[in-house]
Amino acid sequence: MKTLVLVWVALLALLAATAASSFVPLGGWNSAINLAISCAKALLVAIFFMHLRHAGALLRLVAVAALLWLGILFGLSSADFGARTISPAPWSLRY
Amino acid sequence: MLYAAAITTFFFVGGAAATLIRLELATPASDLVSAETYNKLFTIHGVIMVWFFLIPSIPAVLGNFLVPLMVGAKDMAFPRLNLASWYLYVLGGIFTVATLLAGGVDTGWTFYTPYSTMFSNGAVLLAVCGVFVVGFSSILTGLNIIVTVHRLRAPGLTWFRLPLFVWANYATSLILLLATPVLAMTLVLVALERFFYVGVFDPSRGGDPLLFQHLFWFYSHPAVYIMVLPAMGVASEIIPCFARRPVFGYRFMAYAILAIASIGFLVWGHHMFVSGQSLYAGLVFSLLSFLVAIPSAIKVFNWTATLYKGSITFSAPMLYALGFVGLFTIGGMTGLFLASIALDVHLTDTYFVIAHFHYIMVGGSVMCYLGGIHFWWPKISGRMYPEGWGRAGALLIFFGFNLTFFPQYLLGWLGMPRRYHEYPPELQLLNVFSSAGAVVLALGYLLPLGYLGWSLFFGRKAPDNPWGATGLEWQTASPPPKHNFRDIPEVHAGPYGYDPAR
Amino acid sequence: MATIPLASAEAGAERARLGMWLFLATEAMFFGPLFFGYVHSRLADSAAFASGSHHMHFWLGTINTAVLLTSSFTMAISVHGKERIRGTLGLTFVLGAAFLLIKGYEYGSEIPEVLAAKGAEQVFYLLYFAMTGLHAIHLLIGLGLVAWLFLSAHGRRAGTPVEIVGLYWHFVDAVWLFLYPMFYLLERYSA
Amino acid sequence: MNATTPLWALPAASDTASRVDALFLVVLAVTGAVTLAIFAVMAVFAIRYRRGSPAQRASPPTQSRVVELTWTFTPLAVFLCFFAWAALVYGSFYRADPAAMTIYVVGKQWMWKAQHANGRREIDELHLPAGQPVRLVLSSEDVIHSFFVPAFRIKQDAVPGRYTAISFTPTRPGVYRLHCAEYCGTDHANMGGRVYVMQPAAFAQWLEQGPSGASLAAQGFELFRRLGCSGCHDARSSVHAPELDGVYGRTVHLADGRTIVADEPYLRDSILLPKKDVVAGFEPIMPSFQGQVSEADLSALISFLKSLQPGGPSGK
Repeated sequence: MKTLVLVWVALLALLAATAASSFVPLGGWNSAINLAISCAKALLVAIFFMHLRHAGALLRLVAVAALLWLGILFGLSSADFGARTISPAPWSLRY
Repeated sequence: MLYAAAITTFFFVGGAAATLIRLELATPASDLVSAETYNKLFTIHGVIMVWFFLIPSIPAVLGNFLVPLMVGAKDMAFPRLNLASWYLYVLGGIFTVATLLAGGVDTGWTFYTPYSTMFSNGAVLLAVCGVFVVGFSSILTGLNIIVTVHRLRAPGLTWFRLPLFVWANYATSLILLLATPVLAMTLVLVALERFFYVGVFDPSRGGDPLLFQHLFWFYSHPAVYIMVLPAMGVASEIIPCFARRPVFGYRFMAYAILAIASIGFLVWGHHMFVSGQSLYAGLVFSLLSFLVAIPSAIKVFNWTATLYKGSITFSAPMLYALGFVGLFTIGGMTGLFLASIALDVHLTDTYFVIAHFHYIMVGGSVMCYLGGIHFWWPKISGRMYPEGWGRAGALLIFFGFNLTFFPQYLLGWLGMPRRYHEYPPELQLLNVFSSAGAVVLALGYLLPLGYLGWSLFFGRKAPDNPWGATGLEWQTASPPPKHNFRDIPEVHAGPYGYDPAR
Repeated sequence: MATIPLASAEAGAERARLGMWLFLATEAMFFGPLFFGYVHSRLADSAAFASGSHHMHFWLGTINTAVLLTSSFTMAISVHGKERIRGTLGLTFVLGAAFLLIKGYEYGSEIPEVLAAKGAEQVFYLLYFAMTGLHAIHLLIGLGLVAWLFLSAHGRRAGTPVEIVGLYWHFVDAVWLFLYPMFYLLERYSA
Repeated sequence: MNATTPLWALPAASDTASRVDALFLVVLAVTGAVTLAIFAVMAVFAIRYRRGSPAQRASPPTQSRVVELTWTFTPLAVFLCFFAWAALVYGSFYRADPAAMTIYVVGKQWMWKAQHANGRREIDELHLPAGQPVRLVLSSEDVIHSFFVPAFRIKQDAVPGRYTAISFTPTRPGVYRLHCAEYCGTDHANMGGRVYVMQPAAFAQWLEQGPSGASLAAQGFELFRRLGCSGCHDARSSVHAPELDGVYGRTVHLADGRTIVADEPYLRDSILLPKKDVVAGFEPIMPSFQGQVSEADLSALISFLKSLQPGGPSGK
């Protein structure tokens, strides 16, 4: 019970952190911080609220597998988008 | 049983569309049907055969029945979920029939954007709804099978004592679970784009039509393994039984199944070698595609080795299974041509690809579905099918299949593109062979429908274990009682305890 | 056939737990393409996304996140508690409903802006509606489940059904934790 | 020279074709041999170990680590060779010769439109000189199409909104089939034509015939004058019409109070449906050009308008 309260307080603190940090101009780092804080919050929820801390290996495996497969989807697709070269358009070659 | 009836119906609807396609292609000109009708025919053929037949066939019909029997359980882990999954299948089917009534859809089963989102006039939304709903039916089936295998195994039945059919269905279910949701959401995006113009696939708003292809093939390539892995499982049950000896390299076979299921997720980009995907992504996907061929090769070698020193009877199920190994070998070998990225540039979107995937899906999945139906028919129905008719049917289908699809390899290499209702006149001879084969094949498929239906009422009563097989499913009555077993069996040894010397 | 009631109840709970986690894995994959589409479209025109984000109600979004986190907290207490969990279940329901009401108010005030938007900014809005809308549908299902727990006998005593619904509730909450910065917090400093 | 080379002969008419064919034959030989070997072994086992045959069956092997590892790693080695070779050939499709001749090809339901560097256009036909490296730059006006010439063994999708490219050198004069290989709608099967590979001298002669223009934008400028647009939209004109310098991308205030960004769809609408979005402060006097300008003219006009950026070179 005490753990749950602590986790709840931590979650609200992280929320405040992510909201506040978005007012500081950091360029690309804003998104990185937001993403990292979201991951931290989701982890707190999964580990404590969803009892992954006490769950067996199988349930942990399921949770990790879903993330891993999402990673495959994002990773290999991004490999294409990241490595594309686009031929110049004819009208970009000025006459 | 409910599944079997519904799926058979869709198989024959899809088959009728295929027959019409082949009849149209008997001549180079467009004469039997118009271009638009032709496009709708191959779309409905693809949609029905992929989502309403091939994907649910073995897992839903045989898997739901056999997996609990084979693990020694009273039922699936969630019986009510199983029924829900059947209702979803029927609901998806209703959408698909509604699509037909609304005039059909002409996007191809791949629903490529921007054609499907902005240009097609067909009932895209209805078709997409059908596939979306049936997708959830597969997800629930997969979930049920996984929980059953994990939680309901009989005492003593360790992982490496499971029959390969269970392994195959387990791996298939993993793919169903991890891939199908991606398809579902991708189709939602297509529908949203079509009606609200979201713009995720629209280049003028920062989207990309190729994004759709990535998302689509992330599901649809693993879907090929959804279709063929259960077929491999069926073959791995039938061959040891009729060769009267244990399967060769059981552990390797199980590992190969898991390897195919997981590497299969990493190769989807090989459908996109000429799509404008980046060169480097193409090369990565080509390499990974070769890797997934290796476990498949291992399985073919091991099935062949299982015949060595056996005592082989050529009953109908065995004929189907051996036919499967042969056709799968040809289909797999031609897959290497397509994985070879430079060859794929010439061969992709031609009849070579059509022939390749029909060798895998029809030569693989359908042969094994029929083989499995014959093998477990006594258990399912409590009746024996007529053996002579069974063998004749298997041979006829094998012959008709090769006549239909082998010429298509040649057509593809010569450069006949797919989804053409008209083609250069010099290619007519090969097309005539193919169309003639399709007629034979259609007759071949009607044959089992006839005699299996007959045997349901007039067939000889089946004993509990007509093949002298060793699986747990043969240790209970035919058909099994309400809770499968009177007493939950205990397992003390691995599967396939056959002895060829006896 | 001898049955041991306690053991079989525990076996049923194990089955349900595994089933729910597998289902949540499919849910994660289900949301996947939307997230990827968002990333792709945002990289194509991040300025339009930032300007779209400036039209979001920052305070309502932030308060809503806090509301949802608190509902997860009360849900976790319900799962954890042994008896008399009806209070926390009810609180969870009220917080979930509050979230949806606030969200509904936001939707109402944003529709004119969507109609006026053009190009990539409109993509931002439509993705916002698609993703938060899908989330809201999930939450609505969650509310239904919580209401069912509250009204049925399960509300009296913590058990497997409460735990399973809890898993679902927390998952829906976790999805929102990502949606919130993606739509509300883009380049807030320049707003 | 006018008869199309029949497909059953599958001519090899480019450098890429001979490279692909060599790879194909080797892969065919290896996979064919292995397939036949598997079938032969299966047949021998099936006959020898049929039920009731006198063959010796004692202690059939159930596993052998050595055998299984052998038939895991041998295919792996062979596959890696296939992969490397195929990757090398594939790379050559996308490595353009610096001296390559660039041709722009646009797919459209259901035709192929090509434009040569000197402005010569052709539809459903493509003339190429033998021995000259060629680079095709492809795009699409509507859905995804795929440019497929079996005799060259090349295929490349044309994707709307972006450009893709493929390079090759035609080697053998003749007439070859051109197809669309990516399903694109009702008349997909009829979207195709002929590729004429000509002797360089004959090609040079062909290229000089017919209309030519410096570029799409310059052609747009021609159209702009010919259709009479400049009569009203010129700064010196007495007619009260909007000035078009830098119009592209500008935020336009409309007569009904809306504002709109002058993007391509807006410019297109302004030419075809001028009454739809009238700019504030102007009378709706512009005539519609619906039916007078083709898609190609439209894209030329729009690219001319896009070139009228402040500071940028203009067509005037």
